Amino acid sequence: MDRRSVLKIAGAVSAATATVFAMPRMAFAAYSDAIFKQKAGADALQNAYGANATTPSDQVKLKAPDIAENGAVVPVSVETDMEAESIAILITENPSPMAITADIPAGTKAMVKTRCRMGKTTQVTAVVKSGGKLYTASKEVKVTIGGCGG
Amino acid sequence: MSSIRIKAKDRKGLVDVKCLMKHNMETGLRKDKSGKKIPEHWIQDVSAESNGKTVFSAAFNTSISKDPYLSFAFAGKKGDSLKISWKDNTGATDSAETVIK
Amino acid sequence: MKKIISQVAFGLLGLSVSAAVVAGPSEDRAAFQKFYENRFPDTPVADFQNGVYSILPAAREQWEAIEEFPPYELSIERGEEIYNKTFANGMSLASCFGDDGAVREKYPHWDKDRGMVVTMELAINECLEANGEKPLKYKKGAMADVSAFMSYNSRGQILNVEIPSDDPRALAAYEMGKEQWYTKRGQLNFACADCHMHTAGMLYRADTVSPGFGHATSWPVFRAKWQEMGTLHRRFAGCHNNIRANPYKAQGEEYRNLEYFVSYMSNGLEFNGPAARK
Amino acid sequence: MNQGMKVITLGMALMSSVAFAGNGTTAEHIEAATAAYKQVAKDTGYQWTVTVKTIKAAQKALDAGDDQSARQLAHEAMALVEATRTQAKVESDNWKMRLPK
Repeated sequence: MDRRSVLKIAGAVSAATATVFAMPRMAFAAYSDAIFKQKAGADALQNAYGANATTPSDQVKLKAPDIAENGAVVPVSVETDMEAESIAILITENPSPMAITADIPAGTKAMVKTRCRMGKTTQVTAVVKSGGKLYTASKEVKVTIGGCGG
Repeated sequence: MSSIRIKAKDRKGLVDVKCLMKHNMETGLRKDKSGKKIPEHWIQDVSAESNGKTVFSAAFNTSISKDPYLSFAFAGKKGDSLKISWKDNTGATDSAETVIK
Repeated sequence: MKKIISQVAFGLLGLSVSAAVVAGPSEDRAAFQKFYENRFPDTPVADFQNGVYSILPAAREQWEAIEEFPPYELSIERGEEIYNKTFANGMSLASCFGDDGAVREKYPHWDKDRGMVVTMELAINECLEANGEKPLKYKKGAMADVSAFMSYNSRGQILNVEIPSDDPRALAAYEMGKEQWYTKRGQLNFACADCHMHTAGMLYRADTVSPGFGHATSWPVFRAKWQEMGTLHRRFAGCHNNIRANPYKAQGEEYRNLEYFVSYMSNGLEFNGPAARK
Repeated sequence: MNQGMKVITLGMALMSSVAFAGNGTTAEHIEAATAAYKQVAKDTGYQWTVTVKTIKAAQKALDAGDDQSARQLAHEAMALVEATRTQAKVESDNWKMRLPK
C-alpha cells in the first residue's frame, strides 16, 4: 500500500489505523484512485512510493514490442536481478499512466508479465523499487491503427 | 466455474505461475450501440497465496487488457497449494485454487 | 513433404503428356506451394501453418507471448462442455464424432452421395439436427467453441484433402473455389490472391498480409480485433467486407468450396487450431 | 488500384447521369438502380456493399425531401452497378492471369 495514503487514512481514522501503520512492510499492493487515476506518471509514482525521483538502470529489463500487433493486447514484461520490493508499469500516453503495481515479497522473483492496452504510440516505463529507490527502463511502443487486420 | 485459470509449475524450486482471469475490464471510455457510455468495470486487486502465505499481489488499472493475464514466479515446490483471488471495482470477487505441478 | 508432393506431381506428368497441358489440382497445388517457398525462402515449409507469424519475426514474439496463455483456452473449455452435453434423445456430439472429437483431418471432404463439400462446422450442425437439437450459428459463439475443442484434440493431424477423380462434380467444386481465390471482387477490386499471394508479406496500411499457404490450418481463431472466437467463414466474410464485396452466406456453397480449395492448397501442413491472431 | 477504380466509377457516374438526366421521378431512378443491382447480382454473383449503402442513402435523402441529392445518389448507385457488371465481365477471364506461373 502507498505510504502517503496510509498516512492520510491514519490522520482521518486515528486509532484503527495504528495497527496498519505499525507494520507497513507487511502491506500488499492495493488499488487506490490516488495512484491509478493520476494524469501524470510522476504523481502516480509519488502516491505509490512516496517518491518520484527515478534513475534509469540497465538492470531493469523491460520487454515490450517496438510495434504493437494490437493496441488492445500488448505483452509487457519486467524483470530485474536487483532485490526488488515492488514493480510498476507506466504507459505515458494513456489517460492515467499507471497500469499496474505489483508487490514482490521475499522469496518471489522480481518479475511480472502482463498484457496492456495502449491507445496510441507511447513511452512505456518499467519502475522497480529497490532499497527504497526507484529504477527505471523505458521504451517506445508504436501503436498503429488500420489496415485489414487491426 | 471459476473465472480464473491457473497454470503453476515447479521449475527447480521456482514455481512458474501463469494465470488468466476472465473479466471484461471495461475502461469506461467505450460506448454501446446506442451511444451510451459503458460504465467502467475492472479488476482492481489480485493476490496469490501459497500455503497460506502471500507470494504476490498486484493492483490493476483499466489499462490492463480484457481477460487479464498475469505471470510471476516464487520459491515453492510441487504439491504446494496456490490460491489466486481478485476483487473488482464493484466489490465482486472470485478465487481459484490449484496444486502446484 | 514438399518432396513427396513434387514427386506425385512429376509422377502424374510422367504418365501422360496431356496432363501437363490441362493442369489438374495436384499441379495447381505444387505451383501454389512453390510460389510461397520461393517468395519466403527463410520460412521452413512446415512453419506456414502459423500464418503471418511464419514471415514476421517481430510480430511472432508477441504472438508467442500471447500463446503462453492463449485466450482461446476458455473457448476450448466451453466447447468441451457443449460437446459432452447429452441431447434430449440421450445422444451427444460425442455420439457423432467420438469421445474426443479428434476428427479435424476428415474435413473438408467431398460427399459423393450428396454431391457437395462437407466442412466440420456443417457436420456439427447436421449432427445436432439429426438428433433433434437446434443448429448453431456458424460464425462465432458456441459453434466456434465446439470447433475449437475438436480442433484442439486434432492438433498435429495433417491436411490431406482429396479431390476424388471419379466424380467430376468434386473437381467442379474445387474449380469454383479456385476461381473465387483468383477473382477480383468488390469496389476495391481485390482478389484473395492479390493480397494473400502476389503481395503476401507486404503492408496494407499498417498490416502485413498473411501468405495464403497455411490459411486453412489454424481455425477457429481468437482474434484480438474481435476480442472473441470466430470461424474461417467469419473471416472470409470479413475479408469480403473489407474489399466492399457482399459476403456470401457462412457454410453456403461458395464458402464451402473456397474452404475446399484453400485447404487443398495447404495439404501437407498440420492442423494446429485453435490459434490466436491479430 | 483503388484510385484507378475510383476514376472508372466517376466516369461512369457522369455518363449515366447524362443518360437519364431528365426523365422520370427520383423515386423511379432509385427503383431503377435497385433493380439493376439485383439483376447484376443474379447474373454474375457480384455484389458491392457500397452500392447497397448508396441506394439506402438515396432513399434517405428522398425521404428527407432533398430531391437533388437523392437523384445524384441514385445515379451514383447506377454507376456502381455498371462498374460491378464491368468487373464481372472482365474477371470472367482475367482471373486466370493471377495463377502462379
